[in-house]
Amino acid sequence: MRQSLARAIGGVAMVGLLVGAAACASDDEGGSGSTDAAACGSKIAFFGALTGGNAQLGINIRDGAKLAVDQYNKANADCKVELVEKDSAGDPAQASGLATSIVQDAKVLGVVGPAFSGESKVANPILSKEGVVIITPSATNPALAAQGDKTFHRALGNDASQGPGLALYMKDVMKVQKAFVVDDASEYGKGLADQVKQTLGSVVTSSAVVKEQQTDFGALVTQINSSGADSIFWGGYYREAAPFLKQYRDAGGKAKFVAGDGVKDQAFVDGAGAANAEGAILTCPCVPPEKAGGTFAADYKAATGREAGTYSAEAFDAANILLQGIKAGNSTREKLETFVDGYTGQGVTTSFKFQENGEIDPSAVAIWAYKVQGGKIVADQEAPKS
Amino acid sequence: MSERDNLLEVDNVTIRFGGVTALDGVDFVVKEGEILGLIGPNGAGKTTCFNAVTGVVKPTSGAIRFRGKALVGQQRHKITRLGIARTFQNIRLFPEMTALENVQVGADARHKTSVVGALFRTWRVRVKEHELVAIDAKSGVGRLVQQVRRTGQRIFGLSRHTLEERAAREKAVELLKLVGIEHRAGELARSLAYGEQRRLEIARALATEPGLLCLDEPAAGFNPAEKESLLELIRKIRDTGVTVLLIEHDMRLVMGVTDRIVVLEFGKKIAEGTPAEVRENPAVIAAYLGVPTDAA
Amino acid sequence: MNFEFLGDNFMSLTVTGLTQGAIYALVALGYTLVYGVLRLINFAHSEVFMIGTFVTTIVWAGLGFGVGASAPGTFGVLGLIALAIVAAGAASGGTALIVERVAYRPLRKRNAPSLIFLISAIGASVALFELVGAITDRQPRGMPSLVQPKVQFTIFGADITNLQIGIILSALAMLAGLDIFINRTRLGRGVRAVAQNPDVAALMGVNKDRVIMLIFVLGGMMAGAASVLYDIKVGLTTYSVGFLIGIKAFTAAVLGGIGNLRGALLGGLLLGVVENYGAGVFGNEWMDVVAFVMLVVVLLFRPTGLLGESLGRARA
Amino acid sequence: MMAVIDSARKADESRVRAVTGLRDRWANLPYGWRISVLFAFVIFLYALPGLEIPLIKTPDTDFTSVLFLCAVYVLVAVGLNVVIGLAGLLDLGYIGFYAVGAYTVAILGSPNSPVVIQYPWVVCVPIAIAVTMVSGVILGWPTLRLRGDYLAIVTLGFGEIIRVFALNSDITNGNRGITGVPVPSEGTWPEWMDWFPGITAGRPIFSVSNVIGFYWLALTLVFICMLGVRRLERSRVGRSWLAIREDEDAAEVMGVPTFKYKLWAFAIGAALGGLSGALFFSKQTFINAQGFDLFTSILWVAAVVIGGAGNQLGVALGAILLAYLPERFREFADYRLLIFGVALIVMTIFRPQGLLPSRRRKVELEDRAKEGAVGE
Amino acid sequence: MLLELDNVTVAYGRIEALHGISLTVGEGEIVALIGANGAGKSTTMRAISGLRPVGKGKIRFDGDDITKMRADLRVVRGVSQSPEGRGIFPGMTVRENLEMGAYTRKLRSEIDEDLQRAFDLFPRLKERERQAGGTLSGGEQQMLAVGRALMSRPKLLLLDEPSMGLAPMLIQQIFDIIVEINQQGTTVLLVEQNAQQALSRAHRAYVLETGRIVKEGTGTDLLTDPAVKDAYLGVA
Repeated sequence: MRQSLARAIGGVAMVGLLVGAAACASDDEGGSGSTDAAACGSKIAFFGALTGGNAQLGINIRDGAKLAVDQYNKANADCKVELVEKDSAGDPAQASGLATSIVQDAKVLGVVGPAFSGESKVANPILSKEGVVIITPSATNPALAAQGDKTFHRALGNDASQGPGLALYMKDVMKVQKAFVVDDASEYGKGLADQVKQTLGSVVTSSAVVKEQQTDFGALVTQINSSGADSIFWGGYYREAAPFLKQYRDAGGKAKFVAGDGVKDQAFVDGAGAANAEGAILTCPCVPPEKAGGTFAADYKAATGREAGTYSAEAFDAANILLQGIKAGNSTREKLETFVDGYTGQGVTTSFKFQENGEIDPSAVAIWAYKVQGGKIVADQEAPKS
Repeated sequence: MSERDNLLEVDNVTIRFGGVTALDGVDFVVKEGEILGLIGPNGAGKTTCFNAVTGVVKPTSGAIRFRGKALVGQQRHKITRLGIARTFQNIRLFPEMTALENVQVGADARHKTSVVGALFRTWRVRVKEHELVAIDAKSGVGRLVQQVRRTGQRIFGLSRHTLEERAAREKAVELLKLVGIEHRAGELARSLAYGEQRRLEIARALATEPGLLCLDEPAAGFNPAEKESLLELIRKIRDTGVTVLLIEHDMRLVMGVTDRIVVLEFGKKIAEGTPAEVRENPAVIAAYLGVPTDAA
Repeated sequence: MNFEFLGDNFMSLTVTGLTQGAIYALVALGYTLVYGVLRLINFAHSEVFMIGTFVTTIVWAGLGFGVGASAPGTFGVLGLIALAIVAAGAASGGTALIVERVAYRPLRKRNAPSLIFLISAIGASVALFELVGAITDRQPRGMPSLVQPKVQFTIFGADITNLQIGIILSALAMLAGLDIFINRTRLGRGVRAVAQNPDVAALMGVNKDRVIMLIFVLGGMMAGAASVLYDIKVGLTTYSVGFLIGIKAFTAAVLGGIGNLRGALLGGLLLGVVENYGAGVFGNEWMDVVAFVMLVVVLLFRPTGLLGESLGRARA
Repeated sequence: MMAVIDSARKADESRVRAVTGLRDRWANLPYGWRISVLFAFVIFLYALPGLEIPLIKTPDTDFTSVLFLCAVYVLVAVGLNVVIGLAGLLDLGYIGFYAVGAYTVAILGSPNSPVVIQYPWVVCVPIAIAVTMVSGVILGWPTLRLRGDYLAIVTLGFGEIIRVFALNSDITNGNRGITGVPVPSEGTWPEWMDWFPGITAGRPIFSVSNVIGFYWLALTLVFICMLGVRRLERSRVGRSWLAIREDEDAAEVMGVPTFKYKLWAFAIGAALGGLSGALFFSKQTFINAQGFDLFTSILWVAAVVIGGAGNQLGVALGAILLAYLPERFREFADYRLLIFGVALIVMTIFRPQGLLPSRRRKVELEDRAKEGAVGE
Repeated sequence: MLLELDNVTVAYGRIEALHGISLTVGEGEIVALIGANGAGKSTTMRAISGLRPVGKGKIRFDGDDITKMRADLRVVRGVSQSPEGRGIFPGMTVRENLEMGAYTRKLRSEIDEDLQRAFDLFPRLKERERQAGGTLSGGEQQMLAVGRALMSRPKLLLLDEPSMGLAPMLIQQIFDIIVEINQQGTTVLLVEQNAQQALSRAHRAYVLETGRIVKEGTGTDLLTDPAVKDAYLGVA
């Protein structure tokens, strides 16, 4: 033991060197939190993945929120609000520590996020217990509203509303007779698939589950082909959907392909091949950026140099609601919470009004159907509401 | 000598590897309390014979009995517990353990404490004053800690683990003394000198309290003086009541120490008898010493 | 459980399984070659494969066949595929060689124990896929549909497409080529000699370092070829694509008897097929479970895999 | 390149010598002194959340949460060290045990699990440990007869099977997971603890928003487990493990029931893995299959070896670095793992024995290095 | 001198097995190295062929320092060894094993010639040409090992216990072949525990004891030296 301990000192010396060197680089960043004036220096936080495999969605959201904050700060140069970025990499294990650090900074009044449902389940109770206002622009799992987190709000429809809308689109617009439902066992995918199954009822003839990162769909393709389905609903993400659709079409499958917002990405079309993806229907509870109100689409492009992505507009709206609350002088978490609970107003995506459980008012939920046409995803129409 | 009991019986044992027949119908017995030499040219099958006895290889056919118990098919560690220990021709110590620990592993073969016992140190027994922890710290916290432990042990007794641990250590130290390397007890086995490693292997084997000790070329690489002291050691071991089965090339050593000798060639036994008999056996001279050419 | 489905679609499941298994087998070769000679699990081999999948897309895109491009004529397609196999083979082989030089050779010179090699390999694997992840922004990359599948013939109710035939045949051809190389040529004999007894091989004048480089390059090239077939079949690749394929291929190699070329082939095909049956019977999500359970069962009865271990003993 | 490596290695060696001098001085300190210093160090570890030490604070994440994660990873490493460092068995699917432990507590303790039992935490955890031990035995029984490398792939498969099961089974709620994993106790901080920074009397001890309680619990468990493993290490059991690692055949010939002890190593390693899983997800309060990917499992193995397999303080350091560095250096964000990968290669080349090697390991590697091949 | 060892030490880990060996082998000689098991005979051979790194000292072959040369390059220079325990590649056929011996050579016609020579020397190998090396009997493996070592057309042939595991008749035969090979122009360094045979055939011999050379002389001198007889022939 004694020898080991002395060795420990040696190891620590080496580590210390490393830490020391790197710490110098990060010092100035650490100190910036407390420089702002006390009265106006409120903060809102972004919470979501900026690194890792799901970073793109997180970056879309961060940029939307950032745009809102920047616009606000330009208009209120004397009383700025700071946007704190918490990168969770979409990992629930990292989420709790980040959430705890948010609640410990009393200046942080609200959060735009958490971006994903998994991390929300961990972070929301922590945030909510300390009264931090949560407005998620993207986590669509219905269970989040039922967790009893009183400060939770959702700036868009959940899977329970996307699912039925989507299913109605399949039933009424596409006139589907026999559907095959696939999910990827993820929070999101399974939730959506369950909703679709429920709404479509007997139209769904069979179903299957795929694995995350699966690329080989031999058995599934055989299964769908022998089921005689005329359409496939895919509850999952594009990473699996693209190779599936390619292999399905390669094996001569003709059924129509329908999926939710997890597949709505150009990479899906590229991966499956434009010819294979042609005609696929992708829905999203998100409004097409070009249809978003005001000058949002143009502003976003000007600020980031990119087209607004999925959930950017929702994030912009969520941040704006928080900012309006702060502007109205709600300088504590409790006051801001009361403000958001009672908020009504028009954002770029839709009009906002939150229900008791934090869900957006059903009348404001818009489910949009998109279609793959000529290798591009284009807005098709709003899905029927009932 | 014939009235002694048979300790080990090797009965018509044959072993084949691929196309090579390593042992071919070998039988011999080792009697209680003797030193039996197993000799033969390199590649004659002596080590294979050892491997069969200690369960490292399974005979293709034939039987091996130790104190009347069949060994073929027994698990190796059980064979050790029955009372057969061995050393290896190319030393196989646990190189990253100290000399003392190496011997302790051998001694552990006779102990019972397992995970639960070691973890919770249950099974306490009353002990005598001298078995309690000694107080050697001079002052302060250290002395206090030791006193607390001592009092605890006086009240609650000692666990089987502690007792066995002490027994193992004492036995190990004793055996290291016997083979003459107690001054290297704390060194890792891999940093011991060659001769010390050979001796350590013997000590480790002895720690399992064997009835039969199998030594595979213990004198390989020794100079005459070392061989002489090894000879002494083997005699000493025999005098403690351990039967010895010895593979050795050095004729002087074999002739000097063994009671009887078995000679193997090409996996077959070609002779058996006292050293004097074997030395005179023409088949042995031919096989082991090579066919004298006309020139010689 | 759905055994009826398995019965009804047996042939179809077999063929799709074989197609996937052929890719496993090609990747498994890399594990088996390295293990046969060095007794070491080359954990970074999965990333060697991954590099190949990207190089394929880069080559095609560079020739104007990016995402969405329409395929040229038959000969054009064959030419593109051949070119991709050469390029991906070179890139993967090169990557494997770099991994050998950077992560393994310094350790070999110090005669390090195998656990240390494993850690170095893990490091190389992580570094490679994170590097590619950073370069590609962790976005998947698509590729053109070069081969339009056409049903060539039908056996027992299963449609066999040109794509499936192509993948299985090219994998078999490459395996046969490698088998001949190892068993019939002087260099191949050197590889087997080092695998069976490195010391004696040195006494015969075999340069061990060169043999090791050779097996890394060969394994890498096979993985490169596999990556092209994979790209054609799947149509999408990401930086993290290697991990799962790597584990599967490694499983295949162990299944057949690691260190044994024909074992890799057998293991790969068997794994692909059984996995596919398993997916059919128990559902897609249990596919990996079926694969691993089969591995455990096989190892229980044949502790060194179906065909045994040694690279040298492949023919004995 | 070899020359660069050699010179860097030399520098490292001279540093090690300097430390060795320190080590000797430490060894020569009186017993009482050493006990006191150790005691002070332990106190320091407990006090860490309350000390505002500027350089070591983590920028984005709550520092105490990071400390807690470190403690959990140390626990993982201590268990993995039994399997890899002591018994020499390569287990790449260790995370499977972590998952089994965590899920057992979640399923038995949560009000939201499919099994409506809702045992309190103190009941769940012993059950979880027992269940993981049994799962270790179930995995080990057929596979421990296999040779080293085969064991690696089989354990890898086991880890994956557990994950797939967690993802697709009803009892785990699939990927929706289980919320409301029980916390160790519903108690609140007493008045007399109020002085400690960050603790407010009357607030729950085990709260998601202030994890000091969790950290102290984890730290205590770490110490208990380390002491327990140390007891095993210095007993017949530990000697048997080492002997098996060194030379399995020779060990068996010396009377070591190798299979039994390998199985024990597996079971104990599993139990510790299960305990750490149970602990971590009690703080997390939510569990789903997302946290159990094989990659993490492989990283753990790397951390244990890099820290110094066989030496408890070494593996602890490895685990702490694995948990702490990514949080401390968040500014490298996307390049953290890349740097980690490169660091692994560099480490194996320069310090294959690990940061804090066991004495045994170090000598072995030095000797092996001398045995290298002839020629350049 | 074809081969010259100058004060060579070799260590296994921390244990020194050779404490400074100096010996020479002249062109055209048969030199024997005898000694008890563990005396360091095989270690000396491995040091010469490059399988073990040398600690101190120099090895010169054909005038060049080869102390640090890789083993495979030494084969190219003309050192060939039939290793202890024969070292047959078990998964290769007899013919493949022989061809491995000619690995460093390119000229097919010469190789075929040498194959023929090996089969002439050992007709048994011809009979077993297509059989896997692992299935041969001990004696056949020994023949194969010697035949294979010759396939590289070495200047110096190192034989490590060529008589091990052979029946007396075969031992005679193999030593006859060694002499024949030597007469055809190959220098031979021989390690043997069958001292009688080795000494009677060798031109010169060295006696090794615990890693040191304790005696040297002509074969016949040593054969009649009573001390050698006593210690290494085992006949008191």
